[in-house]
Amino acid sequence: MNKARKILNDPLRVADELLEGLVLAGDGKVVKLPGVNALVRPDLPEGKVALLVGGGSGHEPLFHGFVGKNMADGAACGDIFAAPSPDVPYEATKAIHRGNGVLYLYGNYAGDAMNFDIAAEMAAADGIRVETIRICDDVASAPPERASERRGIAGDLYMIKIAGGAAATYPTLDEVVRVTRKAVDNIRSLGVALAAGSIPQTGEPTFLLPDDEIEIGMGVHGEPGVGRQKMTSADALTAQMLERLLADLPFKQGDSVCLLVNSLGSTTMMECLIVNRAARALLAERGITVHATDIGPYVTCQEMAGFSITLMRLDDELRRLYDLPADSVGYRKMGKAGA
Amino acid sequence: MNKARKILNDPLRVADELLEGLVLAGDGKVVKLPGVNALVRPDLPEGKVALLVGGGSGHEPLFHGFVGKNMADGAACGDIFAAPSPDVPYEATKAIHRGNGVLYLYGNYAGDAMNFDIAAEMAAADGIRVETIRICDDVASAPPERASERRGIAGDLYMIKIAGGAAATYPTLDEVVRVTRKAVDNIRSLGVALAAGSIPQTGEPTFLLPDDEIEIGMGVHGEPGVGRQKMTSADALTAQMLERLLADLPFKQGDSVCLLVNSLGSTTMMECLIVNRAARALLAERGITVHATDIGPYVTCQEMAGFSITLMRLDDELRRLYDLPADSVGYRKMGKAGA
Amino acid sequence: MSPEKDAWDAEALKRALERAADLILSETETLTRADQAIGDGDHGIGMARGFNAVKAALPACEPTVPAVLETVGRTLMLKVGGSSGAIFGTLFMAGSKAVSEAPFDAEGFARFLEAGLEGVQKRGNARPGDKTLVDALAPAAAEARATLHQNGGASLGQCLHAAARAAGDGMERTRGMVATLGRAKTLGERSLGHPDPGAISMTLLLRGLAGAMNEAP
Amino acid sequence: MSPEKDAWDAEALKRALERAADLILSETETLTRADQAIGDGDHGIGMARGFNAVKAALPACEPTVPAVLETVGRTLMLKVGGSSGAIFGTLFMAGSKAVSEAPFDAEGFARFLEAGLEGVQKRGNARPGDKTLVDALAPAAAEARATLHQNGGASLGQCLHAAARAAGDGMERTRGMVATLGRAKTLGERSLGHPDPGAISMTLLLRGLAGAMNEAP
Ligand SMILES: Nc1ncnc2c1ncn2[C@@H]1O[C@H](COP(=O)(O)OP(=O)(O)O)[C@@H](O)[C@H]1O
Ligand SMILES: Nc1ncnc2c1ncn2[C@@H]1O[C@H](COP(=O)(O)OP(=O)(O)O)[C@@H](O)[C@H]1O
Ligand SMILES: [Mg+2]
Ligand SMILES: [Mg+2]
Ligand SMILES: [Mg+2]
Ligand SMILES: [Mg+2]
Repeated sequence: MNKARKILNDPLRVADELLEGLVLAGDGKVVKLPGVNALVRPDLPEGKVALLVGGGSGHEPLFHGFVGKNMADGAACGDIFAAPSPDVPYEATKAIHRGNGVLYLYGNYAGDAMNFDIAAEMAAADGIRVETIRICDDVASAPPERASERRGIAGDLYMIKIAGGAAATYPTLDEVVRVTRKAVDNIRSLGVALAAGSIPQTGEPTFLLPDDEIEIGMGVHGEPGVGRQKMTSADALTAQMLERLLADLPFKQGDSVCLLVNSLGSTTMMECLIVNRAARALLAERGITVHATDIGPYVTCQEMAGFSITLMRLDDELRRLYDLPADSVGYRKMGKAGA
Repeated sequence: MNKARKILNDPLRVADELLEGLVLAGDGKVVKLPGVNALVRPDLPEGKVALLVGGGSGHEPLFHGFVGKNMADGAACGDIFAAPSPDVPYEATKAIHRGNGVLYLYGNYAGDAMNFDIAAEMAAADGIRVETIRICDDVASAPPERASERRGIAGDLYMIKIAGGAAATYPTLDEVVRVTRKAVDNIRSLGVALAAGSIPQTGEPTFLLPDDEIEIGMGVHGEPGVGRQKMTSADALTAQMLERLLADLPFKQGDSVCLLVNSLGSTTMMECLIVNRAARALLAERGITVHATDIGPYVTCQEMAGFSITLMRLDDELRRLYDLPADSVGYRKMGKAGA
Repeated sequence: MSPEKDAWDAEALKRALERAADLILSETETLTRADQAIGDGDHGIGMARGFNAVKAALPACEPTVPAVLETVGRTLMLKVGGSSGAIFGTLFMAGSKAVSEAPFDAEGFARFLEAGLEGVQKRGNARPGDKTLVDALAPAAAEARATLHQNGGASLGQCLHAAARAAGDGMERTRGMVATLGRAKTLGERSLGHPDPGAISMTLLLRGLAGAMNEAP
Repeated sequence: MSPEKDAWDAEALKRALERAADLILSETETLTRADQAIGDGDHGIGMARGFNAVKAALPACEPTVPAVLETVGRTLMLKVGGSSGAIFGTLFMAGSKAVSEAPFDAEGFARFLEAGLEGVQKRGNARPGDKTLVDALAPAAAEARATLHQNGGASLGQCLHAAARAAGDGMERTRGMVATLGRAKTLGERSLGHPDPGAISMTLLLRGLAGAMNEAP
């Protein structure tokens, strides 16, 4: 495999520079805190429940690209593929707290959990109430009995959409926590890796996959999944993935869902649309209706080839929150009612 | 270069299948016409000026992903990298015409021009008034004196945003044509290719580029640009590209612009943000203010590595049209006022 | 020169066009390979799609010479796609307007090619030397007219064969040209040595028509 | 065993920690290479960032033993980043709470390691055998306590040296372990043969402290 061709300056300053670019792309809607790689919304009203997200960088637009109206209020950004040190979420917490508590929402990885936990303890010492929910949507990473040990992958987008909507409309942290937990319970994802992305500092592949083999359920950094197999057709692959995904919640006839086909990086929208076609046919067969669809590179791992399918089962409350308009650099959306 | 790993079924049915997937992703907001690969909005009011876009597929979300509210009313979709036959735009024209004329808007490529022209003649024979504007934003493809011979690249997005907004709000085709021509006059793009994408039917690279070389201005299928050179830093590359871009219109101190950093496929948002950082510093130096920023893979060529920078110089009218909300599978946006 | 073969009525013209269609269909693979070499490889697929549709459309077509040519043009235009759909479609549509309802004779054939060439050039702006099918069509049109004048009036058969030969020669000359239009333009110098795919199709079309002249009705 | 070296006051503890910081800083490259082999290569960078910050923070720190240890912990936590920032930060923060304001003696050192280990395991849930720095820290803590009891009371120096040796042995044993936590987990069997980077850092820290005991004040 050739080294990836990357458009970079100093490979060690990637996180700093991308955040600067992101703040500028936000056109005034997000600001960076001095001294730490945290982005926050400057315009939060007093009393708003605050939503803080974050994790390693290199997965753009996740997480820091999802700060904005009806999305996250702040993001704590680590170095490439590395958890932020606790001062980053801690400073972000102080900056977005409006007297009504802060929800920490991030992917369930050990480094993130430790550092956000420390930040939460520091915030608690300052009298700020913090609650934590870890995103664990990847069905390949642990069996259903140990669902809370699962990794967070593309379900991050829907988690932030729901939690962000709740934090924008609900008056108490308890309410926001309640609906965000409900989202955790109703979101499932499964991915497939076709080829590795690269580590920006070195251009080396993030993992090795034999030619012509793919791995279903492989994590976004190459973490082991369900198993390796030969490449197959889009329809067969989608069927195989959906079968496992649907059985997990399980999703049932009559369910209404949001469907996300997420590109891991270099897989094109063309391919994701072909996957969407196959997925919709299978969902229709099972009597599952799709309320709304998102397609694109939202949770990526550099130019990794592959995609994931995420389903979020809706009730009226989740549907209402999903349908809120959203405005962030990485995810934008008109409201359902139009404008 | 290894063969690209693509998620496909029958390589010859790619365009048909992706359109099916796209219609499903539109959640009822777009429909496919029977017998031809054309997408149209089903809900167009009588008297609306209609906007038809289109071209070869394989550049998703361009063009067919940009059908929706305040965007295009229909898209005529060809096979991978091939112009649609004239029946596609012709049928689409009949489907979206509401008694007030149709604007054809597409990239300035020979095959597209011939086929859309034939469709326009067929529509004219049916008494439908059609006007045509070809997108020619790529400054690398011809000198300023022959600007009308230039290719259309990522400026397609802004052209469709402006023309779509105009067609949604202006009462006559003449008005829509006037403002769309103004957009042509005020949009400039320049791209750089770092590595080829692949042809879905074969997995073969779309063009060859020596290791470690890049080509500034190369077209999205490998058409010749300004010249080849060694890879350099993000900042140096951005400066080099912006210099040429700014000199072309020329953009001047005091101008207000929209800025699009478009990924050609596998170049990550992380990299585009780093480019954005560099671009903003240079624009600030020149006294050019950025009204709004778009970053992402909007006009792609499969998993090609590279990016382009597009600037649209605004006046009050273009700013107002750009700021309209938008809702399509490939481009979504809240209105400026919020919701 | 047998006078009954000196012109085709609409039914004979249909049969000749079917014969030309068969020749192109039998060479689909050649066209594919030629377009793979310097284009995007879809020319054979497109022409096959188009001429299969022509064969399906001809039987029901109104039996007048202009109507037959117009049907072929419209069918190709709608079914081939890409550049060559527009170009071959235009050739027949524009050519059909230059012929009368009288049987298709040498004068009609020359006018068809001349008007078709004019239409093609108006549509696509290709000039001779750009390495397109104009490099086969232009000499074919000129040769048909020259043959007609040469002997103080030639037969349709003579003109068809002369035009097909001229097209073939023109097609061979495209090997030495650098593409300046269409998709092959991307290749620049790399297009040297390969014939233009559309010029091959053009040659096959004329060879097919000429071949029909020698056949039993 | 000289009684004046049997315990460190806050200033002596600062000097010893500076000495340990220097040892870690001199081995940055080793840590980087170790983390490149089975992790993501950032461990050396993170530790260097952290211990440079520790050296900068110590001089101004309030001169009590718990305050010094707490300052080191807070500094590492905020500056290192990734998993090891949280872990080393927790080691010192938790350890600082187990010691009194009295000079830092063998009993204090043993308590520091025991409480630090407890904090680290609470924070990261690593058990011995998971191939983390716990595999160096746990035997070090056990050995410090055992040395203290063995002779009916040992000196701080004896305990420091014994703990450093135990950490080094534990670190060497991580070569034979398959990582089950953290980033190296990704590699599975491929992590075999390589020592755990955090266990190397842990060993260097204790060796640095032990080395300080032999130096002139
Ligand atoms: N402007 C033009 N004028 C005349 N012929 C053209 C023109 N552009 C392309 N052609 C012809 O079309 C042929 C290619 O046809 P085809 O492969 O079907 O189209 P595409 O380039 O869209 O894939 C070329 O070999 C050339 O002969
Ligand atoms: N849960 C844990 N408990 C204890 N130590 C851990 C844990 N996770 C990781 N470590 C230690 O951290 C080291 C890696 O540190 P570092 O490279 O800075 O972190 P990251 O894995 O985030 O890149 C490992 O070698 C290991 O010793
Ligand atoms: Mg790391
Ligand atoms: Mg083509
Ligand atoms: Mg072709
Ligand atoms: Mg590491």
